[in-house]
Amino acid sequence: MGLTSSELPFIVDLIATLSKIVVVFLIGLNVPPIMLWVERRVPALMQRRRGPNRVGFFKWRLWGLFQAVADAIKLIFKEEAVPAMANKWFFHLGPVFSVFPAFLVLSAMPFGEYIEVMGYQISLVAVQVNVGFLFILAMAGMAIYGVALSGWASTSKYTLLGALRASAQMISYEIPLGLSLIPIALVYNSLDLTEIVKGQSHFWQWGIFLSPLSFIIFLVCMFAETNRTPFDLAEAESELVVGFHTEYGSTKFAAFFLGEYVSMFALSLLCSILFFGGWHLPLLSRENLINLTGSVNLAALVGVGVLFLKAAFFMFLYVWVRWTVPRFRYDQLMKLGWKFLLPLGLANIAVTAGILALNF
Amino acid sequence: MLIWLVLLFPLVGAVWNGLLLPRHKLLSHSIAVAGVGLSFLAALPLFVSLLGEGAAGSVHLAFSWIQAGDLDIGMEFVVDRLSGVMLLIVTGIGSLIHIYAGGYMNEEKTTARFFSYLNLFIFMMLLLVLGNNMLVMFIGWEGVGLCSYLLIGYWYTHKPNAVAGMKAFVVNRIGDFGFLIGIFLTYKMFGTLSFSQLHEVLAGQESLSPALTSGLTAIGICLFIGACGKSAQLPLYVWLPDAMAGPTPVSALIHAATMVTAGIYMMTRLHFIYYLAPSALMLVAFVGGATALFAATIALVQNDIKKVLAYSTVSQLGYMVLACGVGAFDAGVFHLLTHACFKALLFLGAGSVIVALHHKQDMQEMGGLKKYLPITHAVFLVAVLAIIGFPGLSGFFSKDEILWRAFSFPGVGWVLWLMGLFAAMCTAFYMVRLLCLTFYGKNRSDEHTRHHLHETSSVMWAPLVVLAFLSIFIGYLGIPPFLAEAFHGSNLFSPFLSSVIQVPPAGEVYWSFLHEHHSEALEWSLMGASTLLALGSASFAFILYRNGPTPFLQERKEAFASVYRTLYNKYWVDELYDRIIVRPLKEMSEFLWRVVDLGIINGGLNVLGQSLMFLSGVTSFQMTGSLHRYAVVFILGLMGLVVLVIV
Amino acid sequence: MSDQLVFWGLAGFITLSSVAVVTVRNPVTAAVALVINLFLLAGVYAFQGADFVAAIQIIVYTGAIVVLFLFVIMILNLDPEHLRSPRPRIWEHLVLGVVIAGFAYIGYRFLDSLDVGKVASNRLPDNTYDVAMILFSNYLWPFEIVSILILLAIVGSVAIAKKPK
Amino acid sequence: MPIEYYFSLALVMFLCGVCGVLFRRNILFVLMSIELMLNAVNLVFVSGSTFLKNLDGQIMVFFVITVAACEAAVGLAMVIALFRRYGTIKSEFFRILRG
Repeated sequence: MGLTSSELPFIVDLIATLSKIVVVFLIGLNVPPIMLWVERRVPALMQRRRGPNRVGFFKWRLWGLFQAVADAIKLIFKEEAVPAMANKWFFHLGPVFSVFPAFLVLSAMPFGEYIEVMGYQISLVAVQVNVGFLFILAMAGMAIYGVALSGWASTSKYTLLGALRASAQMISYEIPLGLSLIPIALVYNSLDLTEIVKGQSHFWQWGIFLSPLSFIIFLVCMFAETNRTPFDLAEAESELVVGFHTEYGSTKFAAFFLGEYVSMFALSLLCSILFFGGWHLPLLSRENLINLTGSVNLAALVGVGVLFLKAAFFMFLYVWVRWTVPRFRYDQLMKLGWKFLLPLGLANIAVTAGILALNF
Repeated sequence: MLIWLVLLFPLVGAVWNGLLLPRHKLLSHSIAVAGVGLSFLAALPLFVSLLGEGAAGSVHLAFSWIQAGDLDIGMEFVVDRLSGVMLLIVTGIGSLIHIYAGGYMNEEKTTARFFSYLNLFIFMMLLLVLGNNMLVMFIGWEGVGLCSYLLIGYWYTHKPNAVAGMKAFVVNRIGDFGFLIGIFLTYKMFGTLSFSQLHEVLAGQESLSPALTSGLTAIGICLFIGACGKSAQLPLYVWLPDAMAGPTPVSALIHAATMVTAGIYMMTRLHFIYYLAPSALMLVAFVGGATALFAATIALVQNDIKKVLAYSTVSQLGYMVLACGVGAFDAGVFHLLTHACFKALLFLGAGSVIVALHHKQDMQEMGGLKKYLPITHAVFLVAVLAIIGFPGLSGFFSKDEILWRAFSFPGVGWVLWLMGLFAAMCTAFYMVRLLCLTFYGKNRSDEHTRHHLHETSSVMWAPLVVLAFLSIFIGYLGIPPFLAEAFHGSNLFSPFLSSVIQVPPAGEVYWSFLHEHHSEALEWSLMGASTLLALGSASFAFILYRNGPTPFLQERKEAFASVYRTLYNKYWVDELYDRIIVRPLKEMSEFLWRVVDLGIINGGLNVLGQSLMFLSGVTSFQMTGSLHRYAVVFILGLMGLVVLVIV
Repeated sequence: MSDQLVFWGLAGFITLSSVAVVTVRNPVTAAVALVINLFLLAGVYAFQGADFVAAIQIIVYTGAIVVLFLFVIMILNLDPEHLRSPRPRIWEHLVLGVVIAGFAYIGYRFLDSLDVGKVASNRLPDNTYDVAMILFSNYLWPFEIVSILILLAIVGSVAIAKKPK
Repeated sequence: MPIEYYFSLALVMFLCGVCGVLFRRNILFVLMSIELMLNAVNLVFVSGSTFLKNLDGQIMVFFVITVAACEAAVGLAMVIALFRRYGTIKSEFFRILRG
């Protein structure tokens, strides 16, 4: 999509892009293990119990951090079972469809402005897209196919119902999600995520202050888009076993896991980027930071750290909410999406556009 | 700018009430009152701006409406002194009646439809009044006709009401036909329909060719036929008495104060045509005089309170038409103004009586209501005195001016004057009869009704009081000049309109008598004579009917049985029309329907259709109904066409 | 060189998936082929510099329309009997041949008649802003009318697909 | 890239769509083929727009996409209604056009 021809020499561009892709891929791959651990330790903390803390080398148990490794190993080496009635092609294709949009979303995320390597300015976004968050919306929409196909291909009532629920839910919440982003584009006058973050250099210019309603809508949609509690009807254990991926095990299950956590992470990143100033520190401007650290690269690194910290907070929020808020009923879910968030989003756009038009 | 607001408010009210149909009566009432009231408030500054010395009218173009060849008709509106006066009458009296109507219609379940019609009527009437060309006026003309139809038949579940509505519509259609012909003739002769352009053309003529005169006469007569329909003149007056089937505020607003004056307004607006067509105007004068007299005699014996007022309205409209006929357009408009006030008051007063008596309208069952309805009685008395021409009240001035102007018309003037005078005597008689039968004597209604008798709510009597004040004082705008001199005042009304109503140069010779001076003694004596005769006739009626229907009256009725029956049955005009027009038409239609339509046209079409069915049956074998077959044929055909084109 | 590579890659897969859409037996396969086709088409748009159209193409087509197809397919859950096509008849082969030949001929004549020559079409510069400007000025009325059309379609499809009482 | 390439690609897509409409018996396939044809047209629009440096073509694509969305929504609703009513969506079953 619209790869802007940078001024870099071809070979430098190629190397830079390839390495950025590898880095992004690695970051994505590392999210689920960490989250696995978090998903176990945090509820344990909340419920005042210990949680997994046995796995480790010798005496180093590191609060059960190795449990994640153990889980990963288990998932990978488990035996694979394909249901006899399943549609083989799509059964195998389903996990692919659910992983690949998540990584595509991640690939368009800017992690910082640029770093300087050997005199070349290399931007910290793997794929530079002009229409930044439209691309993200588009890719988020693609995620439906993973759910729908795998649910259908498993040829089971539970999976089919789960798939239908999940995809209906994702379609429904994609709309308010998109609507909540439009005021941001209006306010910062760009569709490019890097530009949007640049517009938030000052603390009071963060999206949360300029468009608080957008943030609320976005937050709700964030949970719904990733099928997380309180909107996890698609995998309601008590009703549908675990929904669309009931029949999956082993690596394919891991792939769904990966897809879910990567898209959670991507949305958390997006939320930090759009509403919380991205890589900007609250009261320290980028210029000051560069002066303070004395190097662009160091400042960028700090920025990436800040961004990850913010994203980490939202990841934590996911877990936090999961253990505090009960699940919605399906009709409540739809009502919330269509009858509340959608009009609210439209009103938000109208008000924002009106204020901007009045040159406020 | 204000003129758009004047037009906008009633339209908004009509649309609001008509489309959203608010359930709540108070809401729909408030919307309607606001619609016309705001319009009135917007009209006031418009009118004030016209008060200045020599203030000229202005024309406002909303948009170009019809453009075809040379024809260019704009949706344009004129604000001058004439339309300004009408504007105030329509919106002012309209507001009062709207307020009143809220009380009158209080027993209905919902009133949104009613008020929507009323507001629509106001809007249409404003179009009529403000239109600067015949076509815009015609929209308003037809629009008020439509609203009139809708409102007469407002209680359409009752069949006579629906029939009365249809009658009004159909009779008006005849008049409208004349109006349309007049419009066509005008366009044919002058190539324009705009009043201001017509005025320019005609005022620019030094003398008239015979062709132009005869053309103007034809136009004048055609337009007058239209006026006859709308303003209920002989022979098209028959719809107005029946129109009393509608709710009383409607009768007051549409069938007394505003719509029926459209004909007079139209003739006044086109005075420059009529001034140049004296023979047409002569016809107008005689029709007016005859109507005034004719309707007044019928009113003498009617028993339905609204019928009496209806015939009275026809008679008073006759006066106005008479005034127009003798070239006294300003007097006609002045009488229009005063009549609007006191006739609206009469109708609304009658409405209060009807409400108090639970929708009984027969005067034989009334009587003695003075005790129960003191306010209504007081204002009603004012209105009666005004209409019979009691010295000092508004009717006195306007009626006297018309009579005087009729008398001063050279030649046949005295005949017209006599007609008017006799009509005035009849008016005095029947109005006092009405007053006595309703308010004096003993109460003749049944026990149950009498028990519930009480004064109406303030929403109803407050507008009456305002109207009563107007009925008393509005006449002083047009004091006759000789009286004015005596009292050190001046006639305000005629000079005010004289900037609009002027005799075109080509007619100066014929109409020179308008500027003649007559001896004041003659004026004094004529005024005295007519006043004395009217008051005499009124006292006579008072003596006769003071105690309600007495045996003595019954004897007199039998003594003059043939006269009484003729008058009571309204000269059998309705029966006559039925015999010579309606029934032949019905039989003709029957023939057309059964023989021509069913037999010839339908039969022919059936034969045609059946033969087509047969033919298509022959050729439809390849229609398999398969979508794909069709698509294949379609694509192949398309490709064939494209190949044909590009090869 | 890289342009050629991208174009031929996209074009090849687009052609393949188009053929797949109309030839496969299973509607889900067809829908997935359609998704791939439309996705790649968006790639072609982006390749030509129409970024915004490309994004909209993915959001609307793959994100909504084809999902709708999938939904319907899943809801109907057609039995295999339904999916079997009857053996094509001779006239169908004939028509197919004629249609392909006709299209080839028309296409050839059309492309031949293009007098633009073999000018390389450049990629457009970033044009989202300009597209928006045109859309909301010159094409405002069509835009509004189309929005009403969409509203009607929503109401209509709900009314049609609703379970009869 | 020469514009002919794009047009040829569009032609191939359109041809596939036409064949789908003509020869598939399942209404769902017919609808998908129609989408294919519409997209072929879109491709022509976008290519022409790029080639002529005139953005009107892209605007037309918006409208085509919108109309396609409407068409798909109503068409699929009809498919559901037909299936519910007749238990089949084979197009040769429906011969009401025959009158």
